[in-house]
This record gives sequence, structure tokens and C-alpha cells, in this order.
Amino acid sequence: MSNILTLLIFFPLIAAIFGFFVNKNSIRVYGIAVSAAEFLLSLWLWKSYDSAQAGFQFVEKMPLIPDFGISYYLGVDGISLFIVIMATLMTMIGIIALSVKDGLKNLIITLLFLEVAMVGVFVSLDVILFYVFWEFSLVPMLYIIGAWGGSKRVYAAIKFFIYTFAGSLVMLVGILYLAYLYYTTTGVWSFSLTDWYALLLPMTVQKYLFWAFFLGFAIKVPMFPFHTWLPYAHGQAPTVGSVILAAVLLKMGSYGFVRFSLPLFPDASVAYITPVAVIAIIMIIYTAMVAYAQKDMKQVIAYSSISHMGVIIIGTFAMNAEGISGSIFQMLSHGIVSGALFMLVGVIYDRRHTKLMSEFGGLAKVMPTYATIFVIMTMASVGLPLTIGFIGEYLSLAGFFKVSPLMTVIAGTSIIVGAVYMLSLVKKSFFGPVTNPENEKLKDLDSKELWALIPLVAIVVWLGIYPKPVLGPINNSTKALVQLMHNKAQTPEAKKIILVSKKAKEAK
Amino acid sequence: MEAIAFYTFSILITGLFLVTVFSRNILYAMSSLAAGMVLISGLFFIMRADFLGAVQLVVYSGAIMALYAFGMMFFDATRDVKEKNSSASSVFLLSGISAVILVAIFAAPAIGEHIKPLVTAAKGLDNTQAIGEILFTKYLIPFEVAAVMLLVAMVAGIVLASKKMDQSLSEIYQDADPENELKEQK
Amino acid sequence: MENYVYIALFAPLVSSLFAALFAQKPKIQLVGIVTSVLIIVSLLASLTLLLHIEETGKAVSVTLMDWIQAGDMDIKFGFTVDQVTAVMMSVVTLVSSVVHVYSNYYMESDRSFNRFFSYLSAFVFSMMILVMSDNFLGLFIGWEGVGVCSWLLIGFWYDKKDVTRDINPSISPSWAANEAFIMNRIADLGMLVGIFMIYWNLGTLKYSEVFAHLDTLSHGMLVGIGIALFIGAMGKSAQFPLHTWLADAMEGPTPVSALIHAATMVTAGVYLVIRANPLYSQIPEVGYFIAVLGTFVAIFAASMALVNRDLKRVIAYSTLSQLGYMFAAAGLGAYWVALFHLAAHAFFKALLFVGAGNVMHAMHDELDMFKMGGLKKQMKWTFLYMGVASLALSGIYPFAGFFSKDTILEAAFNEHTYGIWFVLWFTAGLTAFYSFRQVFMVFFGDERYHELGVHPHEAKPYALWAMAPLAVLALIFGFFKEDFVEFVTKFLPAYEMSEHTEHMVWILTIVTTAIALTGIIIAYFKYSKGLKRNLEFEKKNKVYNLLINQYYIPILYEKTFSKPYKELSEIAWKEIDMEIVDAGVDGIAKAVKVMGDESRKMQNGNLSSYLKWMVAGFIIVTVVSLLTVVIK
Amino acid sequence: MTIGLSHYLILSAILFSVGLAGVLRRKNLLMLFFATEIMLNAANIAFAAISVHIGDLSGQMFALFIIAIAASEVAVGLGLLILIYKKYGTLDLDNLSIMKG
Repeated sequence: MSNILTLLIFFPLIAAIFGFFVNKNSIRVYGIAVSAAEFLLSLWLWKSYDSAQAGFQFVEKMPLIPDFGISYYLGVDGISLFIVIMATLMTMIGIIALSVKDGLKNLIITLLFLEVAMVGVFVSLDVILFYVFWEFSLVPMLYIIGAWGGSKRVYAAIKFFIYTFAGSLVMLVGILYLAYLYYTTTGVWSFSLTDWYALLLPMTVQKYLFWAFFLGFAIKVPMFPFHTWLPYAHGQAPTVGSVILAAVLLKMGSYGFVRFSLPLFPDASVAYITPVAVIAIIMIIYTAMVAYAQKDMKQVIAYSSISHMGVIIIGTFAMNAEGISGSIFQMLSHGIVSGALFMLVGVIYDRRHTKLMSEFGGLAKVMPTYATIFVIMTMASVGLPLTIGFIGEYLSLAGFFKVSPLMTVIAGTSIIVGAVYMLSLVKKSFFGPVTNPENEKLKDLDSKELWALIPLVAIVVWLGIYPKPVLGPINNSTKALVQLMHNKAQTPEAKKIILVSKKAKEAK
Repeated sequence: MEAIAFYTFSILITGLFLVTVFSRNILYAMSSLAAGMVLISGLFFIMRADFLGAVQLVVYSGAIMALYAFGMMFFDATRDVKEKNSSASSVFLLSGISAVILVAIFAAPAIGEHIKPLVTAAKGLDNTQAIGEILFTKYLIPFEVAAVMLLVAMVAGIVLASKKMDQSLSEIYQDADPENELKEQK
Repeated sequence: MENYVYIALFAPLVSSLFAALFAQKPKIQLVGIVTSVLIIVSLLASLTLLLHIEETGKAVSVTLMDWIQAGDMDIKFGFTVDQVTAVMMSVVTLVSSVVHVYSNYYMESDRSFNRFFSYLSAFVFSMMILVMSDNFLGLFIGWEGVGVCSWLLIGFWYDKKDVTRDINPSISPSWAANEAFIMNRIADLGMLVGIFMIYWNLGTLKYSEVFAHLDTLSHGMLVGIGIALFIGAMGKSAQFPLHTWLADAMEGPTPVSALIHAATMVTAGVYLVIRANPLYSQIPEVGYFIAVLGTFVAIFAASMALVNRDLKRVIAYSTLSQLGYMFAAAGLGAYWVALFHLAAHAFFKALLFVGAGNVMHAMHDELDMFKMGGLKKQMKWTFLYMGVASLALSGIYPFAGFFSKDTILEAAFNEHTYGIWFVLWFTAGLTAFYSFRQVFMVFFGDERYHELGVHPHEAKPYALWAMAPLAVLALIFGFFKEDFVEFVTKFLPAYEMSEHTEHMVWILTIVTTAIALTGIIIAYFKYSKGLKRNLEFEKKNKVYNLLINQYYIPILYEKTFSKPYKELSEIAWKEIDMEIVDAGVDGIAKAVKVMGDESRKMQNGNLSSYLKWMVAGFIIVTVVSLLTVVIK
Repeated sequence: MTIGLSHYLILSAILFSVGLAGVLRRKNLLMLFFATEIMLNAANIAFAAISVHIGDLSGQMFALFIIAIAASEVAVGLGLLILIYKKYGTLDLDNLSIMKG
């Protein structure tokens, strides 16, 4: 089965097209079946993945426009494998938990298209292909927010689209310039990432390219001060939109840093650790404060996403295997945890059609199961050991500690400020007496919602206790990445900071 | 001799065209334009582009100006044209600047040294013969296309000029009833 | 022996999960029984291990599985049971067993009976991880785990609503729970930083490897690690300035206060310092700081306990004070003394709390001691238990506290830190005073509870029986001091008193006992008979107000941290995020739109102006292209 | 003093500018047409001059085609002008701003 990646990309596409001919009444079952099949396919990918190897696997390469070196080039390694699985998982869970009544058919088809784009982004090894999927992912999301969103959905959707689009255009310029550089140095055109990895760029060029790519990724992540599209998008998007936006789409930005910025521009990345880390620290603390000030449950979680992404960025720029593995693991953990939290907020929104915390209070008494799951996810979100949230956060911070202890201490306040806003959210919504009579007769989770949430709870606990099956492959690939960066680094500073782990050294 | 002719023609042409551009009376304008065209053909003759000069005389001064003259019958041509030239200064500024730029470009020594002939005229032929030669060999297809274009333009001119006011073509065909026309005439 | 390790560790987990199955169901008595039995199983396994280690003198180590492997970091779920751990395990499971059994009585009519046992067992599991782990990160799991269980249990009665500080100084259970969690998190950051320092300097987090290679580190680094870890310990053990949460944590059910906020969790900080003794013995200056801070907390907390009217808060402050004693001992290098006091304190303090629970039940959750009095008649056994516990706490021979507290004072004297000795000595007097003030106010004097219309009753017999082991231990534990020393000094450094101190011991003992007795006597005269609140005094006296308001520290924290943080958050959101960042983004969009609107005016439909624009454009393009030619 | 290419080109430029001024200044559509003719003729002069100067007939061919195009333009343009005049009763551009954006 060598074409598994192609299958993984195009199966939802074909299914989506067939979806147009499916009866309205059976579309939900169809959607669940397709996304489940896709998820199983991605699990199979994991099963066939050779964890011991660090490089790209299941590689497919087929020239598309040979004159310009553009090819259909796919492959996964430990870094992308699990993000792909998470994307398919969250799509499936999102579809299972759908509570939309109007236009369900179109929504499911749109979600399947979105899945194509998401999987495509993470398995593309050709930069043009990557860029195409990257941009393509905006369109279904635009529809999801703009068509099924709240009252200000059009504003939010357009803001989301134009903002991220503007960022990625700058990145496109960077991509084209880099391709041109590749052409001038080697004499052939190529857009394949593995070719680019071999390219040694002078520091002056790296600087410009770093910032060009940075802008594209930073808006997607989103990093301060480019983050303001996110609260609107989350605030207006339907539950499933928020789930996928938080779980997968944001990860495209942080994945981009790991996949492009670090290995392509190791010297520039090292040179800019401080400004990037400062931005990340601002993200962590500032957005945590903003989250604390929110009145709306969903906005709290939206801002908390930004705060958590700050930790991911810190880990990415740690320049050692601990930090980068941690940041990738944190991407997964944040995807699952914030996805689940958004889903939980969606549950209460379906019942009460409001997300304001002041409307609630004492929900724990009325909806005990709901409260239990919410608290578990809260604990995962604040990084409690033995939940998925701890490992990523711990490794990210541990990794960055090597680079700058002081900044790590400041960034580490995330464990405090994170607890502040999450616990106050829990307290305001779940604790205290039931003050609002409308809340007295709320139904606890129904079976559909349980089916969507229980697997996430299971994953949160399982990966918190035994992360090895996931962390192992990530770690292998990360070590190889760090080794590559170390070898490529030209400035002495970069050589020093990019830390090849001892075990990798000994193996050599 | 050549210089005298050139300058005479140049000054006259420029003056006549200026009259065209600035005259209030449309008849003056048209007459001076026609005169200018004639004089341009003189320039062509000086350059020994005889055929072009002839065409200029025949087509421009003859056909086109006659067309204008006929066209003007539709308008009230004797009346002075009333125009609001609110921003004359900007007009002169823009055209002045472009004049300066164009002159500067053409006066620049770089021009003329880098132009190489693509199709050299066959030796021993006079201008008209040479043009005939090239027109029916290299430029045959454009020539034919130009002919078609002229035909189309002719048809278009006729149709447009004969169209009734305030009505679309389809309406005209619907109304193509002799009785209606009679009523209208009355 | 490995199996016993696993049984001791996982029996509480099984217990917790079992209870969790029925968490949303109404009370099932079976849940209480099963969980208690499982915790007792864990106790038996722990005792077996204790005996085994006593016999062989060797630690039992097991590795369960890999946990985190990234880069060079390789962390396993490894557990090791050595002398210190065995003592801790035994103490924890013993107190837990008592509290579990007792909770069957205390929570018997609570709506969330099953849920309570689930949380309580989960706490025991976390605590076991904390003490049994063989590496710092495993310790951190337990560290955070007990934090969460504490959060859940303090906020157990989550549906109480927030009230002002005047009515209830802890505001509400859920508020107190959040305060405890967040304050602990602040300290946990310090701990995490300490862990990072250890990892990047030594490449491992395993105790045995870390402590074996400490000499490779510079002194400055050791100090850094020592301080960072101690910050973690300060949070969990509620040392100043992170102490306010402990008194507020009394919002939880009383068995919780007994187990978590007296006997076990709060001593985790002491355990950490004891565990890291190879580190702290290399950095005496940090140790001295710890001792001074501990001493300060001892007297600081004791002073607050002097005036408080709230039954549980008095015990909470006394816990705080005793933790200060432990830190003083550990800081001075007398690690086994700290551990000994830890164990003894766990027994009598848990007993005291559980006794307070009985009183609360009898008084229908009334906590104001001024409304009690004369309960001795109705609650003979409880009186007895609390009397024993208070005697132990005051350090009266032959109770456990006498041995442990005296040894701490001796150690302080032995180190020639006479200041510390004096303060601790004076605090011993205060301790005796407030302990017996409490006993006298509750059990002696006129029966003020009649005004409330309650009819006090003694606790059920099985609850009283359950308390018996603690009472017995509070009585006799001191006599095991020699055995204890012999046992733990196989692992911990022995702490020998100098000859000079040996000579002084009996004088010191007499002096200490004297001040304790003085305290008791003063309390007797002041509180054992007719008692009336002196409202005038309470209003006017500045010292009283300072103490009753906890030195105004909670208010200070609220004014300097919580409120500004909240206000700053509002500003960050409304002013910065909305007005600057987002408005900037929208501003760019608006600028583009305005540009479009403005340039649309060019499109006025007039051909002449179009032509003018066209020519202007032509001129610009030609000029630019000309310029580029010229410049080249 | 011989007359070179530059002379013709400069003359052409001047005439073009005169035409341009007309195009910009006049508001009467018919006068605009006249001005356009002037510009076309200016271009023709330049073409012819260069053609003669380098001995390449292409320039003259272009001039020829320009004349042809001018003829068609006048034919169609005048037809349209008549239509506009019939419809609006004026050829003044200021009164014809129906293409307002």
C-alpha cells in the first residue's frame, strides 16, 4: 500500500463529491462513516509507520510541472504523522457531535473538503503543493464560519480569510524567492522540501526569508499582535468550526515553523530566538489575562488557545530535541483538549443559546457528567501531570530553559495564569448555587455528545500516562531535524545553541 | 531647400492644428484640420515616401474629411461650440509636460542609433513599387484584414447612422410597420 | 516485595476508580466500605514494606514503565521504597485509613457520599506517588495530583455561594479551592524551574543519580536548585508568604482537613527537603534561610491561632505553625528530627481534626467556639481524644509531641542558633495556650450552645473506634524515638547532639515543659469558666484586629494581586486588545476602504477627466521608465 | 543644415502634444475626434520618418494601416456620434457623464 497518502487526501474529496448525491436524511450517517473510514485509514498509516526511522515515509513523488520543478510529493515523518491523525480524528468527532439542523448536508460536505486540505497540508513535501493546500483550507472554513456562524459571522469570516490570506501571500513571496535562489545556486528548479533542506543560504538572505515565512505562520498560529481574528472566528463559528479551527488549523502555523523556518533558516532562527520568544511570552501572559477578563465561555477558550500556542512557539524555538518534541506534542494535546473544550461549550450553547458565564453557575449540580468531563479537560488544559497537557508544556519549557532560564521562568507563568482563567471559568459556570431558574432543568450529556467526548477523555488520559507510542516517533524525527539544523548552521552562535542530543551523537 | 520646405510645412501644420484645437467654430476647426492634413502629405513627399503622401491626400484629406463634412450635417455646425474649460491650466500642464517628455525622448541621441531595418526595400525600385511589393507579400494578411475591417466599419457606420433615436434595434424591427412611419411623419 | 509496592500504590487508585463509578449515584454504603478496605490494604502493604526494609535495610525499587522520552530526557515511572519513603507511606496510609473509616460516619448523610470517597482515595494515590517516586518528575506528578485532589475536596461543597469576607473569611469553598490551587501553582513553577536546572546540569532526574553527582555542580548552581525546589515546598507546605490558602482550605469537609491539610499533603514540602537532604546539606546558607523562615512561620501562625474563634481555623494555624517547626529542623540539618515530628504531628493533628469533626457534627456545623462550651458531658470520648491530641501538640510528656518538639528545640540549641531556639521555645508556649484555649472553650465552661438550640451528641462508636489508632499513636509514638532514629538514619544523615547539648538536655526539657504548662494554665484560667465575648475589646484592640484579620495579608493580597490583575485583565482586553490591536487591524482595513471610496471619485463619468487621469498616468509611467534608464 | 530624423520626430512629438491638448481641452465630442486625428497623423509622421531614415518599409506600412484604421474609426465613430446627438441633443462631454462610478 504505497499510495496510502494519496488515498488519505483524495478519499474525503471523492466522498465529498458523492455526498452531494446522498439523501438529506442519511447524510449524517454518511458523514460519520466517511470520516471514520478516513480516521481508520490514518490509524493504519500509523500502524504501518516504522517508528524506528526518522526520515520521511510513504513517500510519493510524481512531477507535475517539471519545468519549474513542481511535483506531487508526499510523505510523513514523526512530526506530521500525528497531526494528520489528529486532523482526521477531530473531523470525525466534530461530525459525530454535530448539532446543526439547517444545511447539515452542505456542512458535512464542506467539512470533508476541509479534511482534504488539512491532510494535504501536513503530508505535502512539495512547497507549492503545500501552499495550495494551505490556501485551500481557508475556503471551507470561510464557508463554515460565514454560513453556519453567529450573528456577526460575515465580519468574522471575512476577517479570518483576509487576515490569514494576507499573511500567506507574504509567505508565497518568500517561497518564490527561495525557489529562485535554489535555481540560481543549483541551476535547476525545484520546489521539493527535501531539496531545499540541502540548500545553504547566506545569513543576510535567511533573515529576510525568515521574516517572510514568519509572517505567514505567525498570523496562522496566531501570534501576538496578529491574533485578533481568532476570537472573532471562534466567537462566531459553529461548534464544529471552532473545534477544527483550534485543533488543526492553528497547528498549520506552528507546524510551518518546525517544517520550514527551523530547518531552512537555522541561523536566522537562532538569531531571532529572543524577539520570537518575547512575542511568545507576551502571547502567553497577555492573552491569558485577556482570557481572564472574558465574559463569554467560548472566548475564554479562544484566548486560552493563543496562550497555549505561545508555549508551543517557545518549545519550537528551544532548538533542542526536548523542546521541539514537546512543542509538537503540545500541538496534539492542545488540539485535543481545546477541541474538546469547544465542543463542551457547544453542548451548553445548544441547550441555552448563550455562552455568557453570568448566565450559568452551579451547572455541576445539574449536569454532573458534563461538569466532570469539563473539569478533566480543564485540568488537561492547565497542564496537570498524567494528562496529555502536561507533557508538551513541560518539555517545551524544559527545552527552552536551556536557551534562556529567565525567559522560561516568565513563560512558565503560563501554568499559573492558565490556572487562573480556567479555574475562574469553572467556578463561575459550574460552582456556586444554581441562580438562574432556566438552568435548573438542563439535560446532561446525551449519547451523541458522550460518544464524541469519551474518546477524547480517553486519549487525554492515555497519552498523559503513556505517551511513548506518540512521543517516540516524534522524538526520532525531531532528533534528525535538530541534527540537520546543526549540520547546516553556519554561525558559531547557531552551532552552539542548536543542541544535538547526546544519544544521537553517540549513535553516530 | 529641404530645410526651408520642412520648416515652412512644420510651422504651417502646427499652426493649423492649433487652430483646430482651439477654435470655437467647428467649421474653422475642420477646415484647418483638412489643410493640415494636406500639408502633412507634403512632408511625406519631402521624405520621398511618395505613396504614403498620396494615400494621405486621398484618404485623409479626401475621404475622411469628406466624411466629417457629411457627418456634420447632422449637427448644428454653424453654431459656436460652447464649452466649459474650467481647468485649462491642468490641461496645458499635462500636455506641456508630455510634450517636453516626448521631445526630450526623441531628441535624445540614443534614438536612431539603435534602430535596425527589418525589411529593407529592394534596391532599384521606387517607393510606390516597393510598397506594392511588400504589401502583397509580407503584409498581405494584415492588408486583407484591414479591408474586412473597413467593410465592417462601413456597415457599422451605415447601421448606426440610420438608427432611430431612443429605441433599441429590436424595437426598430418591431416597429418597422409602414403605417406607423406614416403616422410619425404626420 | 515488588508486589507490595504495587499493592500499596494502586490499591488507592482502584479504590478511587471504584468509587468514581458510582459518583453520581445517591449514597451507597458499600462504596465507603470498599474504599476503606482498599486503603487499609494499602496500609498493610506499606507496613509490610516498612518491616521488610527494617529487616534488610535495603530499599525496594521498581520501574513500572517509560513515561517521557525526548531528546536526552528519559523519565520512567520508577518507584523506590527506602526508609524515608516507608515511613511516609506508613504515615500516609495510616492516617488515610482512619480518615476513610471515619468519613463513613462524617459524610453519612451527604448527597455526594460516593464522590467524596472517590476524591479521597485519589488523593491517597497521588500522595503515594509523591512519596514513592524515585525521580523528581514523578514527585511532581504526585505534587500536582495532590493539588488537584485538594482543589476538588476543598471545593467539595461547591454549591455554596460566595459571601463577603466579614461573614466567612474564606468566601466560599470553591473560592478557597481556587485560591489553594493557584497559590500552589505559583510555587510549582519554582519547583519546575528547579527540575529544569537539575535536568540541564546533570542530565537526569533520578534521585540516586542526581544526588550522586551533586559535587559536579558549582555552589551557585546548587543554591539555585535548592532555592527553586524550596519555593515549591513553600507552596505545598503553606509557608509564608504563600500561607493564606491553608486556613481558607478549611472550607473542605473536616476529614479532608484532617488528611490533607494537616497530616499529609502539607507535609510534602518537608518531605521534599528531607528527600533532597544531600543537596541541602551542601548549601547550609539556604538551609539556614529555611530554618529562619520556618521559625518565623511557627510564631506567625501561632499568633493568629491565639485569637481565632473558628474551631477549624485554630487547628489550621496550628498546623502551619508545626510545619514551621519541621522546616526549622530540616533547615538546620536535623532531617530525621523533621521527619519524626512530621510523623508525630500527622497522628495528633489528624486526631485533633477528626475530633473537631465530631464537635462540628454535634454542633450542626457551627464553628464558632464561643457558641460551644461544656461539651465534655455529652462528648466524653471526643473530649478525651482531643485532649490527648492537644497535650501531644503542646509537647507534654509522655505524648508524642513532647519527644519530637523537644528534639527540634535541642537541635536549634545545638546549632547555636539561639534566636531560633528562643522563638521556637516561646512558640511552644503559645501552642500550648491556644490548644488548650480551644479545648477549654469547647468542652468546659457553661453550655452556650443552648442558644443555638442544638442537642449535641457523641459520634457513633465505630467512628470513635476508628480514631483510636491515632490516639494511641499520639500517646506512645514518642517512645519509639530510638527505634525510629536507628531506622531512618540508615538513609538520612545522623544528627548527633554535641556533648554540650547533651548536658543541657534536661534543662532544656524542663524549660520547654514549663512554658507549655504555663500556656495551659493561662488558658485554663481564662477560658475554662464563664466566657463572654468582649465585643468592645474586639472592636478597639489593634493587636486583636491585626491577628484576627491574619495580619491583613489576605486583604493585602486581594488589593495588590487579585484586584489589579483583574483590572489589568479588563484593560488588556477592552483597552489594548480591542482598542489598539484589533482596532489597528480594522484600521488598516478601513484605510483601504477609504482609499477606495476616495479614488472612486475619479470615476465621475466625465470622459475629459478620465482622459486627464490617463495622461497623468502616462506621464508618470514614462517619467519612471525614463528615470530608470537615466539612473542605469 | 540638413533635416534629420530628429527633426521629424520632434515635429511629430509637438503635433502629438497639440492633439493631446485638444483631447484634454475640448469637451465637444466632435472636436475630440479631430484632436485624435491630429495625434494619429503625428504618429504617422514618426513612422514614416523612421521608415525612411533606416530604409525599412515596415514603418510606412504601419502608417498605411493607421490611415485605414482612422478611416474605420471615423466611420463608426461618426455613426455613434450621430446616435448620441440624436438621443441627448448635445455632444458636450460634461452633459454625458452617465458612466459615473
